[in-house]
Amino acid sequence: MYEIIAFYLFSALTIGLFLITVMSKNVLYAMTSLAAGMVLISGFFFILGADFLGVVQLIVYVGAVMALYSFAMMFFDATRDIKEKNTNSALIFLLGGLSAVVLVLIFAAPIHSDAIQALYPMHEGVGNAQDVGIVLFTKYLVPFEVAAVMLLVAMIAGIILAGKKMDQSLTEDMAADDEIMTQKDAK
Amino acid sequence: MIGLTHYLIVSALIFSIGLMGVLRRRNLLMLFFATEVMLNAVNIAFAAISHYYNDLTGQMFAFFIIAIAASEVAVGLGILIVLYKKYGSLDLDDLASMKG
Amino acid sequence: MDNILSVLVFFPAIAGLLGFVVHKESARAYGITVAAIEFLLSLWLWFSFDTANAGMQFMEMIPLIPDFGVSYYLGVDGISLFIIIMATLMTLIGMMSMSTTHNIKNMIITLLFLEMTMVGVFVSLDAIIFYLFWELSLVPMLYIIGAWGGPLRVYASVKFFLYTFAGSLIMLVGMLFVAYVYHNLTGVWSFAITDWYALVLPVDYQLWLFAAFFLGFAIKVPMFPFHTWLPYAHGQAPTIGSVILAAVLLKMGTYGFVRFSLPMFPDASVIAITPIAVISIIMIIYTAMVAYAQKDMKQVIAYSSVSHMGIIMLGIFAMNAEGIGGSVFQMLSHGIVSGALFMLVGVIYDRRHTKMMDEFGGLASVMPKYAVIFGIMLMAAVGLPLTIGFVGEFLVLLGFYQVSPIMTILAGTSIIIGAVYMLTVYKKSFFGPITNEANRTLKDLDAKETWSLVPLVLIVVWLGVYPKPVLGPIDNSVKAMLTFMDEKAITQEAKDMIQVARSVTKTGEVK
Amino acid sequence: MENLVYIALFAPFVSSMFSALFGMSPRQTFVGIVASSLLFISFAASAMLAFHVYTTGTSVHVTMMEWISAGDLTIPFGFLVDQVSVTMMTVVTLVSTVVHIYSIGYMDHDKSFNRFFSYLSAFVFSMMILVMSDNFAGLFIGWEGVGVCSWLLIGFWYHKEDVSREENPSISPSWAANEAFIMNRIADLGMLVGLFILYWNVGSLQYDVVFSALPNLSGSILNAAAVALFIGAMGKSAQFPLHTWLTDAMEGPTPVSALIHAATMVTAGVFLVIRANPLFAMTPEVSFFIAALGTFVAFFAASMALVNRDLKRIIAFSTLSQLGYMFAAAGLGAYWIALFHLAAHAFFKALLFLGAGNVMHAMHDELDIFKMGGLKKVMKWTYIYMGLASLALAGIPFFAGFFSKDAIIETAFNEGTLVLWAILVVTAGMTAFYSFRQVFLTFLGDERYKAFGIHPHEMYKFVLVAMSPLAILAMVAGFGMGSFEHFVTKLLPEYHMSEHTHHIAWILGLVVLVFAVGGIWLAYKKYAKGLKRDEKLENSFIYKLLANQYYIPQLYGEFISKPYAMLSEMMWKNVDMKIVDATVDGIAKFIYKSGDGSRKMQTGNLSNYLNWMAVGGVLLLVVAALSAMLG
Amino acid sequence: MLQPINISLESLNLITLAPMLIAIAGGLIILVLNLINEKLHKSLYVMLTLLILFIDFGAVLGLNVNERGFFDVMLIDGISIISQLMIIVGSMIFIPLALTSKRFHEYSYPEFFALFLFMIAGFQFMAASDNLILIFVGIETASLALYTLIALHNRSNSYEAAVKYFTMGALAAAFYAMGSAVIYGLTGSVELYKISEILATRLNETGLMIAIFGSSVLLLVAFAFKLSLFPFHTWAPDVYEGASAPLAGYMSVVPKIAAFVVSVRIFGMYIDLGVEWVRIIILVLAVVTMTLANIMALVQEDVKRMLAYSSISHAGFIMAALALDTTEGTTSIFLYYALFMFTNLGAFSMLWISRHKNRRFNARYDHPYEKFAGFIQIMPVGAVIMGLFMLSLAGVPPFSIFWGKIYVMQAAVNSGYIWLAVVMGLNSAIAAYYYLKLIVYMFLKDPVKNVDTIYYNLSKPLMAVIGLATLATITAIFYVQPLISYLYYMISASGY
Repeated sequence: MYEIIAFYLFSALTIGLFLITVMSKNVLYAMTSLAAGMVLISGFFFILGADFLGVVQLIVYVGAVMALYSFAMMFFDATRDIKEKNTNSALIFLLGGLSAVVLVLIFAAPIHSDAIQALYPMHEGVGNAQDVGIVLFTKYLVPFEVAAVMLLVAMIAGIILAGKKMDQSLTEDMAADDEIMTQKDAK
Repeated sequence: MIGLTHYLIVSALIFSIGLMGVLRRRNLLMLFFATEVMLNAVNIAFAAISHYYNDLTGQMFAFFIIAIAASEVAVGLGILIVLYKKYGSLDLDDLASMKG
Repeated sequence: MDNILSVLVFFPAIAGLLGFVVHKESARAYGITVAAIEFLLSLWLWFSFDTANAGMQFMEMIPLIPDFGVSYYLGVDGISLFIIIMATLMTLIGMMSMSTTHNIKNMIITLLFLEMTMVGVFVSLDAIIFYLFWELSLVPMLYIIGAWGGPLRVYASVKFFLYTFAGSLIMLVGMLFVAYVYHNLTGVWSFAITDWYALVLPVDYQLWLFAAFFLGFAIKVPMFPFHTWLPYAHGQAPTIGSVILAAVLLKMGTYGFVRFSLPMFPDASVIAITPIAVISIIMIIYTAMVAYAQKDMKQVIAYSSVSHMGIIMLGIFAMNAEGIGGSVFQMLSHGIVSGALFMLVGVIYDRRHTKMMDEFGGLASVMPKYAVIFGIMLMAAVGLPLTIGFVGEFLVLLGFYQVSPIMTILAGTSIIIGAVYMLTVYKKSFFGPITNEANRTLKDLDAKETWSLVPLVLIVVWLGVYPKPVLGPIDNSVKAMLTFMDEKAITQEAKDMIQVARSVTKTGEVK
Repeated sequence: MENLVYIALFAPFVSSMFSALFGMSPRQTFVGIVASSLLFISFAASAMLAFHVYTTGTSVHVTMMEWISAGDLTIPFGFLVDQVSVTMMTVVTLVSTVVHIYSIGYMDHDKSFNRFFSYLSAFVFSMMILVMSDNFAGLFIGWEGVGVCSWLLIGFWYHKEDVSREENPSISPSWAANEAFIMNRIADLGMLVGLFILYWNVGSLQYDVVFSALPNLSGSILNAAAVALFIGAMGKSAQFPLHTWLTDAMEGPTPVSALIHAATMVTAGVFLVIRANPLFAMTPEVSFFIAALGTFVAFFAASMALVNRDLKRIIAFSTLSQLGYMFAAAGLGAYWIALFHLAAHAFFKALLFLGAGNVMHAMHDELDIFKMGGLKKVMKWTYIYMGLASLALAGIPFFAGFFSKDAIIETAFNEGTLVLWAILVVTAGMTAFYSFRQVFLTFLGDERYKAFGIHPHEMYKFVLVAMSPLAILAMVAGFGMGSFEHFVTKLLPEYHMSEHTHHIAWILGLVVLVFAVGGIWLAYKKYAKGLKRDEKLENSFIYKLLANQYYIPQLYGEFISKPYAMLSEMMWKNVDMKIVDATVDGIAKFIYKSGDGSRKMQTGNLSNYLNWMAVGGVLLLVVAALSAMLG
Repeated sequence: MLQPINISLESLNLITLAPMLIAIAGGLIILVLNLINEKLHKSLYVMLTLLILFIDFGAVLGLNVNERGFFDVMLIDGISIISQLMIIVGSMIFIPLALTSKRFHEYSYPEFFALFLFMIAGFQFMAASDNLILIFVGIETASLALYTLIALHNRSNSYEAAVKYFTMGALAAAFYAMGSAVIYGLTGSVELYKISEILATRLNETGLMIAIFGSSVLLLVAFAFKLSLFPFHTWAPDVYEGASAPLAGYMSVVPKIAAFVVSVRIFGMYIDLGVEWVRIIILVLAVVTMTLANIMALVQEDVKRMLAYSSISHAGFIMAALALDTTEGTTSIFLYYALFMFTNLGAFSMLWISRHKNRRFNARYDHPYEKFAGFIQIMPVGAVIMGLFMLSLAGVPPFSIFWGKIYVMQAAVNSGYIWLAVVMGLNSAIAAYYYLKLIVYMFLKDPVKNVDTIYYNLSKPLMAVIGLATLATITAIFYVQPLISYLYYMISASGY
């Protein structure tokens, strides 16, 4: 019973909050509602017994990602209302609506089958974190490590893109060329 | 009793909301928000399916999606920063020097 | 020398590569020497050719992509032998007569590469290698037209390239399908034409494939209504380009029909007789009329080429040795005659920098030698007996008469309307008083021009009087092909047609 | 004998080549002399062959080499000297020799003297091939060869300008040359078709094979072949409706007119009918048509000659008319009579033309007989020659024309075709009238030329001497009729008048004679005393109709040449450029334009791109859903 | 309680990971080197990268066919080996292009090379797995690195390009995730071999088709984006234009190879299962893509942009081969890319050597056609080589791409799709126009201005690369046979 209430509550709230995220003209509202929505999504995860996922969701999304966005927002000075000219909102709503309808139709299909055996079943009496840990560090160790590389890539990318060295572009700098040319001539 | 379908439908709706946001947004930062919404929608679906199959793979997927979303934010914001330094704006409509 | 064909194909190409080193002052002499050697090689091919053997000779086969059935497979028979010789001859003569001075080295190198592709097309017995040379021949031609042509040269060259290219791609699909069918039947991939000949295809397959090959060849020929690239190409091309284009490149299309369409799709070919004959007749009459309306001397000859190619097409689909043999002979004849005519137009263009007939008049008075040679070529073009032009045209019409008398009569109007436009050109340019003062001081043919044109005149007369050395091998190979087609045809109609077309009712003997 | 055949055939060729060597150099008299001698050698060889054939009664058949051989077709260069061809050979070489010699004088002042001989000899060579060939293809070589030579010779003075038809009915030599060539080509197509029919039904083009196979062929094939071959003959012999070129061909130098357009080439059509007599004998309907057409042309051409003022054109019309006679004879089955008339006509017509040439030479190329008159004083010999020839032409007894023409008219009576007979008789009268109208206007009466400041003079002596053989033959050839009949009927079918005709032959002859003499008398009355122009007559419709050749050239111009030119122009500018080419370019443009159109989707705006992506994705999803739900 | 897990090291088959590990290690080495000494010249990094790629190449060559490793996450089958080899070869051609005679911004970062190697590792993971999770992570690793590499060119166009690519990539990632979710819902698995087994049993369940179609469409959107199929191609021209020329050439080949491998695995699975619908949709997309990109390429004023559209068109061409789902079809994909790689990279390199820092000919474009007017007079050899590349791209025999083209067309014919072969033929004909346009400019027109600076950027390494590409383009006829037999063997061995 509590699951039903929680589900509907969370559903309504997330949908509402994400709608705000998408429709609001104010970046701050949008971001706040996004953060709130993500918190509520972690609620879904808890309902579904994916405790570890819920925690990760909270830490990564609500913590790290939101913090990043906040810094970015400050950098971009985006606290004022954003002016967006939407030329054809009819198309957008039509597309959104159609995609919703079709996706709902897809998911309304009898996707679930009892015949399917879980490959990596959850174990009774074992905590979710423990279960996840075992699968993550056996079966999914490689993706996990690749994800590490991916994060490294993201880090390097973030650092060099935001770095000072990007301010002066060699690509467009004719002087840099002249310099090299003179060096060559000197030789 | 809440069935799998319910979760999936919620996921579908949120996904569509995200899609609408992607289509609607002209501010790149806000546009990124919308992509986050879409990925979160997928996460709900994975967690739900995982739950109903009693299988951990879905949670793994969701876990990696979170990681990917985070890295995307990092790179995306990095690009936005250089872009903002150059253009002084995050409006997509200012960003059409290449076309045709 | 068993690999003489390879030598023939690659000698000009290698010479072309080495030509980059030759100083530009000497490029012309280099080109002529190479072309002369190539021509002698082709003559050697003729002398070592066994005229009694109707099949393929000097065959060479090196598997290139065995998994895909592509091999370097060359051979020559009576049908291709003389076209090769003509190609080398016209390249030589064209180079000799060439008056281009701008960027001469590039021109020579381009011509040598072009020569490789031309010879390659006619000696290939592998469809892919054939296609390779076929497409490759477009590139040097594109450059020749585009770099040395008239004001619309870029348009003309691109049109030429794209049009032909588009058609041949459809043909390529056809080839791939034949290979597929061959693979299905034998389990082996092969693009060798000789292998393909053995394929007996159902009639509907034949029809579709015939259509695919038709597109490729018809655009090249060029058949109505695919001919409009030709006047532009000729109109804009430099003299040498027109000469080679008319003499050799157009022959690739008709040669393709003889080499591919007829023996591979005998039933479809028989079904196609009427439509193709109708198109050919339209080509003959319609383009002759268009030629008559032209103001530009070169355009007249360009359109007349189309008209003559109509005769050749008609002969190919006569389905008898007279018609096909005549057609092949007419290819040679048209090659030499139209090549010479283009050279002649080039001569006057070099002097006056115009090709418009209004500008001329009375040239016969100031340039008698030129007028004589032009006259001889003109008479050959209109098919005067004892010139090369008559033999082919006569045999074609004779051959096709057995297929359809009415259509032959319609096609035969070519001898009338051909004379109409040709004589009109001659009258407008050569006869009458000298109306334009600029023409009064024109020089007659110089030594270079004379030496390049006189051999052609001699050939025109020689093969008109005594075509046997050429016609004999052609006839042999064509007869062999017809016998083969007859055996291969699956529908009774086709068999009957091939039989009927060949049979002379010897009423004199038995009845 | 073989050597004689080759000498007869190739002497003119050698002559042509020899002259061609000097073709571009200035006038060299020796070129003319060498050419004439070679022609004479050819004549001598022909005469010896004729003697041989006459004495032995056998024909000489040589095969030089194979020409075309493809499929089942084999065409050799074979030459056959039999009674018919040897007659032609002799006539041709004889007239040619005379004309060659004549030309040395006539072309005296022409800068293209050498070239002229080259062409002329080449013509003789072609003509020899035509008559000597032993197969239809060889005949066709000569057939086309004479066509080309005729083209070259008509257009010999190519440098003349085109003028309006009112000023000169032939427009210009080059125009006339082209007209001749093209008209002949039209007929040649017919001839080719004839060859094709014979080949595909017989398997050979050799005369002997073809003729021996004819009885096995069906009537329709025979008719078709006969019609097709006759179409060929119509072109070369300028029969209606392909006749206009002949009068225009008078633009050529006069020796050419004499040789080609009177004596030899134009009779090739008659020769063909005679040569192919087994075929025509088996197709009576076609033969009758030939006879009827011949009769019609005889009358038709004579009618135009009545009013013409141009010296050469009058003779040309008379040639047309006489060709009509020949066809009438051949069509009625009297092949040997046709051949005889052909030979006789060759002599007197050549003479007539050469005489006309003398006049032209004297009159500085003036051709209008209204501007002449009284030339008898200065040009006695020419007057005599032309008078003789005209008498022969008019069929005055004991001249050559009398025998041959009378025989033809008799034949028409004998065959019971009285209408033809009547027309031919009337035509004979007209012939006499116009011939003498011309002679009288030229040589008698007041000296109108003086008004134009012309000082005529007689032709060179050697020329006049050279013409004498023709004059003699024009007078006496008729007496050889009996032996000629005997000679050629070894090959050609004999033709005998019926008893009845034979019986009243003298009456028939008298009727013709009355008409002929009547014609001459009328001409004398009207013109011998000088020119009295009759304005009323000249303005009458009939006169104008005749003077304008029934408006047929104009008709051809308006209804064939002009529409063809217009249609060609339209085909080029409207069909080829605006439809065919425009379609191709249109496709290219369409593709290019659609590229321009579709590049608009590439707005550069990320939002649009995302829209495209979403549209694509959602559309695919919808399609997926629909196709899954619908089946 | 959970049991402790015992896993033998042998069963992990760690060797399957070796190639990627080499690339990643290489990236790390470069980062460390940079830490130790900041002033190292880029040539060092270029050569180091090249060496690492060599080792990587050797490691891939040493793999056995049809092995799985690391809990079946890694899949080393024929196509994974050949695609990895091609990815590495493509990268090896690309990396010396950094050694231009002029300095460009991205190469001043040692991180550029590290990111490059990480990206290659990402591609290799994509190619060497049939686990949707690993594929996803691989895609993202590679993509994120690629976005950065584009942006590092450091001018406004490259930022714009990066943003466009990134944003659309994020959307595509969402679609991919959603598609995977649906598949996971259908089968309870994210491993393709498992998915295929379970789907086969569920195909006939009522009402399920919509989900199967839906999953395929969602995944298709993601890969259509990667492969730049209509209407998901819109990023490609802009990104190619914004990126530096070598990177654009690289992007038109290597990431697509990786994406094709995954597509072959995923969509091949659908088609093998008998879901004809997927085949039809792919064919339609492929045909529309090649046609539309072709006609848009016709009207371009810039050579680079033209080449971008042409690359899209070529991708459409290959996508059609994918839809055939025959061994020949799959072979033709790799054959085509193997041949296309050299020619296309060669063509982009030719643009690279003529790249000016400022736009001398046109305010908007770096490489407008006018720039190449009269190229033959300025740089004859260069013009001839560029001409060869264009002819090859147009499919003129005997140059390399012709063999790819006929193989693709033959595959289409063999599967009974003759209409497809005809469409391909017609498209090649249309395409010839814009390639010819460049040839026309180079050979048939006179130079516009400033002739001396056209090969501004040329250096020996670039010459070597171009020479190699030229050689590969011309001599294709001789190596096509071994290539085909190798590819065919590998592909049929892995069951595609």
